[in-house]
Amino acid sequence: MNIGYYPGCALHGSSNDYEQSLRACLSTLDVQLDEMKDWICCGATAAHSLNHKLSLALPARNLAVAERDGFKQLFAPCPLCSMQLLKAKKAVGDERVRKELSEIVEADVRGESEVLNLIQLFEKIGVERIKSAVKAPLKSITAACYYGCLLTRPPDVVHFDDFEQPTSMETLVAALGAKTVEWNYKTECCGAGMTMSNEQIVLELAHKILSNAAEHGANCLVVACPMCHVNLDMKQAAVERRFGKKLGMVVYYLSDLVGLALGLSAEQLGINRHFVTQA
Amino acid sequence: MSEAQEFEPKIVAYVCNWCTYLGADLAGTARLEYPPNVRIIRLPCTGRIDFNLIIKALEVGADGVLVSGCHPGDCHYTAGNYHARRRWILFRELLDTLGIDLRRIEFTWISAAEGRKWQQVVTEFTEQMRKLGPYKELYATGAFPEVPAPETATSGVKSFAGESELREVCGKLLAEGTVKVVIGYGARGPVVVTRAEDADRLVWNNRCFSNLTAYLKRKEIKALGKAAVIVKPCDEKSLVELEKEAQFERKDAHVIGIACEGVGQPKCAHCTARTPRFADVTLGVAAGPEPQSSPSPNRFAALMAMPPAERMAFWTEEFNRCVKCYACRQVCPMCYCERCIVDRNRPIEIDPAPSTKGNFAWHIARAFHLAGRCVGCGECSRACPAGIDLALLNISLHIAAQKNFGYEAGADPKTEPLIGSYTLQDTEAFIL
Amino acid sequence: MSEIISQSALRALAAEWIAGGKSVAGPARVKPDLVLYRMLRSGDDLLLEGFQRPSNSIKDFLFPKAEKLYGYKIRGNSIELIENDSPEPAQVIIAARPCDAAALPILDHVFNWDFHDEFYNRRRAATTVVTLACSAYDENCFCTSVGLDPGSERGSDAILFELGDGQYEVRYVTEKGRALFNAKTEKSERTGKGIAGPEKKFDAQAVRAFVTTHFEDPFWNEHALTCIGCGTCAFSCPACHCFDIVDAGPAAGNARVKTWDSCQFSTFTAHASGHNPRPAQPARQRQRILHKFAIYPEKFGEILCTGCGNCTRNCPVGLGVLNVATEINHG
Amino acid sequence: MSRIGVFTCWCGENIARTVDVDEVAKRAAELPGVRCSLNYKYMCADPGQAIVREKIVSEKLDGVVVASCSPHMHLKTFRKAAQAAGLNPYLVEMANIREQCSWVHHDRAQATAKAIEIIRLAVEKARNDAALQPIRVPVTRRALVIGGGVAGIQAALDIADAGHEVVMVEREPSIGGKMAGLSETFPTLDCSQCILTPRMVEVGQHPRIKLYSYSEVEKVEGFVGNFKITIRQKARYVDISKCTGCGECWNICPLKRNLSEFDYGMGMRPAIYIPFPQAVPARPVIDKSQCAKLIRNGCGLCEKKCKAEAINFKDEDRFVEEAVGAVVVATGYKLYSIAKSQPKTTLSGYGEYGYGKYKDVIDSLQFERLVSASGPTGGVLKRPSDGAIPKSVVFISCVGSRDNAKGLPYCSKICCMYTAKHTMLYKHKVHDGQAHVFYMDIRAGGKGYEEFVRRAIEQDGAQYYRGRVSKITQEGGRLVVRGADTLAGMPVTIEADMVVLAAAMRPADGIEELAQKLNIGYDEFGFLLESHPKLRPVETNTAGIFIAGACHSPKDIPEAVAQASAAASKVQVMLAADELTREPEIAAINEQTCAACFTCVRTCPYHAIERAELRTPRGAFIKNTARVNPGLCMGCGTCVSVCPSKSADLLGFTDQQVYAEVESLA
Repeated sequence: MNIGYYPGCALHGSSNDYEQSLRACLSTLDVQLDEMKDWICCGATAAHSLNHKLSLALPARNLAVAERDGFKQLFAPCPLCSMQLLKAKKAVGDERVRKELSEIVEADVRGESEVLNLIQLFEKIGVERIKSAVKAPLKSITAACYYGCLLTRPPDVVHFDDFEQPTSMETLVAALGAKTVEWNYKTECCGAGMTMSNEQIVLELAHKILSNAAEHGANCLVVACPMCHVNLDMKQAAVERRFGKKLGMVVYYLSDLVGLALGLSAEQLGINRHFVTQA
Repeated sequence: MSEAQEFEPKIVAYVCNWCTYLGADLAGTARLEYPPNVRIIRLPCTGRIDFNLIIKALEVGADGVLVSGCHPGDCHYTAGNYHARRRWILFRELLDTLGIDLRRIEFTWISAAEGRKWQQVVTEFTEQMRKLGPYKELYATGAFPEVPAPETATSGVKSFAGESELREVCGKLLAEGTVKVVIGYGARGPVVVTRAEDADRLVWNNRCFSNLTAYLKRKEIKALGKAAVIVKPCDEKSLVELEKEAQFERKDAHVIGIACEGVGQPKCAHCTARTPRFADVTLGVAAGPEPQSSPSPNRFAALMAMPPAERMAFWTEEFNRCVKCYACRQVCPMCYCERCIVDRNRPIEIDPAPSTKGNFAWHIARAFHLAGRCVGCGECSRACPAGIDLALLNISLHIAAQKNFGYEAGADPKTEPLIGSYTLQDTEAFIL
Repeated sequence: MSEIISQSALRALAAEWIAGGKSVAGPARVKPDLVLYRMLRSGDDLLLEGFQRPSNSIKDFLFPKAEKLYGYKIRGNSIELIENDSPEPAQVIIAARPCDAAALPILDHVFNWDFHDEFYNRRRAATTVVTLACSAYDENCFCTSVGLDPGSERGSDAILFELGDGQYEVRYVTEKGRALFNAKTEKSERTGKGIAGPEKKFDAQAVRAFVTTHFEDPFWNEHALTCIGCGTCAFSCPACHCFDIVDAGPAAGNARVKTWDSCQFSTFTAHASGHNPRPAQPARQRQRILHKFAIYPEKFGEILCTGCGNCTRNCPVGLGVLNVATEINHG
Repeated sequence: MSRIGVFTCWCGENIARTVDVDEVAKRAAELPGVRCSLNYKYMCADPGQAIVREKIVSEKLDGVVVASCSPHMHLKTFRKAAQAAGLNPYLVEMANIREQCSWVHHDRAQATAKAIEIIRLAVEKARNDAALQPIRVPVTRRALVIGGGVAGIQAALDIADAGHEVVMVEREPSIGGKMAGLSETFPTLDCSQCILTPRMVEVGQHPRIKLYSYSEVEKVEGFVGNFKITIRQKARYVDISKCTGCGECWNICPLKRNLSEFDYGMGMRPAIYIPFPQAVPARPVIDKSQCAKLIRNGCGLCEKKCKAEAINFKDEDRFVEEAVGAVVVATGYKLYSIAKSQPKTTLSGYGEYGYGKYKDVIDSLQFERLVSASGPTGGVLKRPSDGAIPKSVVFISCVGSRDNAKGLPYCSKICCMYTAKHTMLYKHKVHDGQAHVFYMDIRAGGKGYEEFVRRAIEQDGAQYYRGRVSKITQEGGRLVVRGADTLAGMPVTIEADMVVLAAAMRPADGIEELAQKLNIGYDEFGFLLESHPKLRPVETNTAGIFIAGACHSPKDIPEAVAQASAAASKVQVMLAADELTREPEIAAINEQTCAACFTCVRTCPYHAIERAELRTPRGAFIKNTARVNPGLCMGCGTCVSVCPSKSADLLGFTDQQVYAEVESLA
């Protein structure tokens, strides 16, 4: 099956490893990503701190373009993008707002296409189908599934899993033959954009997340968000220097684990491009 | 003084004892003056306010009628006002169909704390009645507005498929003794067959008009033992409502449903049930596909397009022809009361004489008693020797039940009957 | 020599009567398939063409469905009676059917055999009946089975015979009839003649013999069970004359009103105790036939039925005298 | 009714100022049926009433109309006066010519004319009045108390002490309810079981209290004064008449590792057990889901050991019927569960606090057990995970209460008080321990309550933070509680050994089903509906059924006991006479003409009309009919207006009367 694909700024840029992993893993599940043409930035968390209407108009235009090009479903691998698209979709439910946004983006926005995050995409492919396609069960993996702050929030916009204690990633990872742990920081913030403006906060938050996972017996982390991957993988060395302790926690994308279980190699999935590649 | 100044409207107010009556008392203790035209009649609850009281008020010359009680949720008896509200919604639609001036009948919720609201409602209502003047249009005659008459497609006798099969089935039923009597159609009209060899008196053709379920209520027929009754798909719906009202139990009768090719009555033009759904035995072959929706006949639309005064003139003319032969009551399966409301004499709620008022009150009572119960078999209109278009009244309430409560008589055996139940969301746009 | 009148002249004459203050009643097409006798609004309102027997009878205008006997007012603890002595306007019934007119002598007998009903007599005196002989009949007509025919003059003051080309011969039966037309007719040689009428459907004497000897016969349960007990047959019958007296209550001006009653109603014979000598329809149907073909003839020497067929024509369930009587003969 | 007396009142000058009372009296005399008509300055005063009584006798009146104020004011007064003079009280009507005439119409002519018309209506109504006798309903002078908590106990004792038999039904093996599990109670800190157990014993030994423990109400039939209650005695597998409560069985029972419900899972109990030492009745129960004999026919040691041969493994649920005249519902409360899914509701638990995943995050009742002397830890506060003595405990208020997101917007009223108590108990047991409390507002409105909370803070050093807790996580074996201190304006993180959640109070499980059996109302949270919050707080809309304690709304022990005594006094009023008299203005159905369509049965808000059969004196069936139960009918009259055959009528407001009124306007 093929599915509309909204990469967002990260997937072509700093988190291209995530895109490589996605393309490799999904193609083995014969899912083709048709990238939207003429997509623009989704506004992420920065937009609504500047101007609320801007934070709606940007994703609204993406929705209008997707509708124009006939994309019934839009896969947005980055939770910031999927949240923004869902926020716009909800906003156009109010006729007055819909008219206003349509004028701004000079296109009729109806907000009918379905927006999917990575876990939802795997669920649409079918957890059972993936499970049966597993060639190399991940016996050595004991993963701490990390959702980050935006995959499940705000609950009345994203309507995905339980926003306090989500379990959908655990179900999928377990289906790959790996073990998962019960830990506390599944939905705590990793510092997101602060990685540029105030690195100290990111180091502190990342430290809490990584050590809590280790403390509960995990030997790696699984994420479904490019931003979290940056703060937990790229900054892990700085965290180790700052807090003077060895972590060596490999941070996989969820598509990495699925790919590995389907028999792909680390190189094909781009795992070798991560900063922390083994314990 | 011009005629309008001298005219002092007479207003009757039926109020509930626990809320609106106390609200009126409160207006008194607060010395809130209002015009003296209203005459208050105290009843324990709005649930007790019978629709015929509103008609009786108009009959005795009231120019305006006020009906008021506790807000939904406040009822001293928990649900009296909910029941009243549902009936007011339906009754108002019937009054509108009759051309009664709805501006002269006001429904309101006034609590024991709303003395000011009582003063305001009475003052404004009196003012409005003064502006409207005396209710001259009530039972006015002289104008003869036209409403297209119902068309019946009477043609020669044409037998339908399943006639011979019907005789065979009934003969066997009687011979085996599964049933003691078969209520069916004969050459000249309904027949009651008790012997197997008489089964060939039964016919099935385009003249089988009667709704035979009306015979199930008769003591002398019940006395004959278990009956088989032959029903057209439209008549069959009556059994659904009769079962809901504990008049008929499925096990007491053997229902023989026959697919119908139309008997030329006005209802057949927009028939929605060609094949029976609840029968024990189904015979015959329906002609043509089961039509989907049942568009209300254009003559109802024509009637409602007329201004109220003209509708009133039309109905006064129609009802003036009524001779109170009660054929409309006797053919109706839903009219099974041993003693009818018109036979009651302490009090005489409905004038028994076929006078204008007596006829109006009778037909309002008959139509409203069928709200949510009439399945539209059309027998009342056909049986009426004075040719009154009674079906129009039933159609009005049929549409009202559907529009307001999504209820269709005879459609679903499991749903609660329309009258006697209520929901908290019953719409009440017109209640102040 | 005979006297004839054209249809247009007849309508003009009716209009003249209406203008003259007389209340003129006649057959009118109320709805596409409904003809009733009613107070005519104009000459054109009068239906003359074709044959469709009105489903009511001219009894409406002599023995009305609701007649205020008197009113009363309550003064303190006493009651004041208000007589109903409003004068009866002169009344003309035009183009009545012979089977309607033939019933008037029956009503005359009933309302005058021991108690003289002054209301009825006043109205009867003020009424002139002009009958239109039938030029056709339908499957429910059976006047010939009760000793009448489409041209019968019985009970009418004048009778019109259709001559076919929109002309009618007028024959006067009483002086009142003659005075009514006061030379509005033309002399002519042409005379109309009533048609033969339907062949006899049943033998009235045999029916009388049956009902007087088969009181408990299962026939009644067999054939009259489907009667639904409404008043259509009695109220559309020109001869039926049973009535009830009811109080109409304050809303209708405290009037005591005489209204039609039907032997088919359960309230007709219901006793205060709750007992009802005729509890179900078979007994009531039997009573109707018995009264018409045995009891009334025994008392007044004539059958209480003029064969108009209205009872069968209007009966929602296909009973009525015609069907029951033929069933008795062939049963 | 042709001898009616019309008595027009001046009401000082409230009426006389705008209504010409002489003209009114004169015109009233001319009305049909009126025998005498006069006016007087103060009809409701004694002289006025004396005139009415005198006229009734002298004029042999058979109907009275008093034209004065609203019937809501003095109808009862004039009906009593008429009764004193030998006239049936229900032949008295009132014409409201004050509130609805003289006070609202100031034009003298108009007011006078209207007054006359109002009187005409009242006279028409009076002319058609019928003499009615109050309905006498026999009363079974016994009461049922559902629930054996402190409220049920108080109500039962009050009623029994008043001389009436009481049937008490308690769902658990022993009475005592939630209070039996508490340690000390605020604000006096007296030991809960010390003040409760004597009352429990009193119930156990009271000659007029029949206790059905480990039983539930299965079915409720009948009506006020004549309830028939079917009670399900759940299979106990122990014959309590033989058992002496010696304890041999529960000591010998090998299966000791079952979570004790009484201790809310904080302690263990054997398969055959009594919930707590002071249980009343002190008779054990076998839990059939845990007993080896009942599951796979093994063991059976208790049966061998029992000298009284009281063990009976073939025991089954038994049904018993009890006739009672009144019912007091005192089924108490349960705590809001912080687990992920709440039983049978849409409420969602607290994911932020781990959905009950962390062993040391417990609710307030579990804490009560841990600090209770008769508790599983003998009063020594040991935390559930490793039994260590917690040096730092965080108490979180309003868990579930006052929280729309969690579905319970109401305040549970007692948590602030018992949380303060908990900090005191903790201080007394762990002197070097530190209690932290997160609260939104402190609600301490009772007698001595505010002082109690001040003491907890000032003397026992409890650390109060005004703010909510956002998340609890487990890090390094300790619970990290992240909250806010809004007064200091900064976030607070506390590392605690144990967290106690003051969970919201909800009605006990199964309250909806019980309410439906009793045909009483309950609100969206399941709390039972009182008839009127201020005027009738312990009655329900169904005559003869009363409510007390937390099943009505969250409340503390003093209020529950007070409400229980109130309910008991209402019951005593009802049971004072062997007959209950009720207003006779109720519905009546003419069973000859009733068409048995039963629309009225569906319509009656009080289920007061039932399907019945009309039979001859010798019992032969005549016809079906609807029949009014005079005990239940409240006289709303809704059945009268839905009855197609006009067979239903409402005494006091019959069709005859109402139509006479409206027709008098003709």
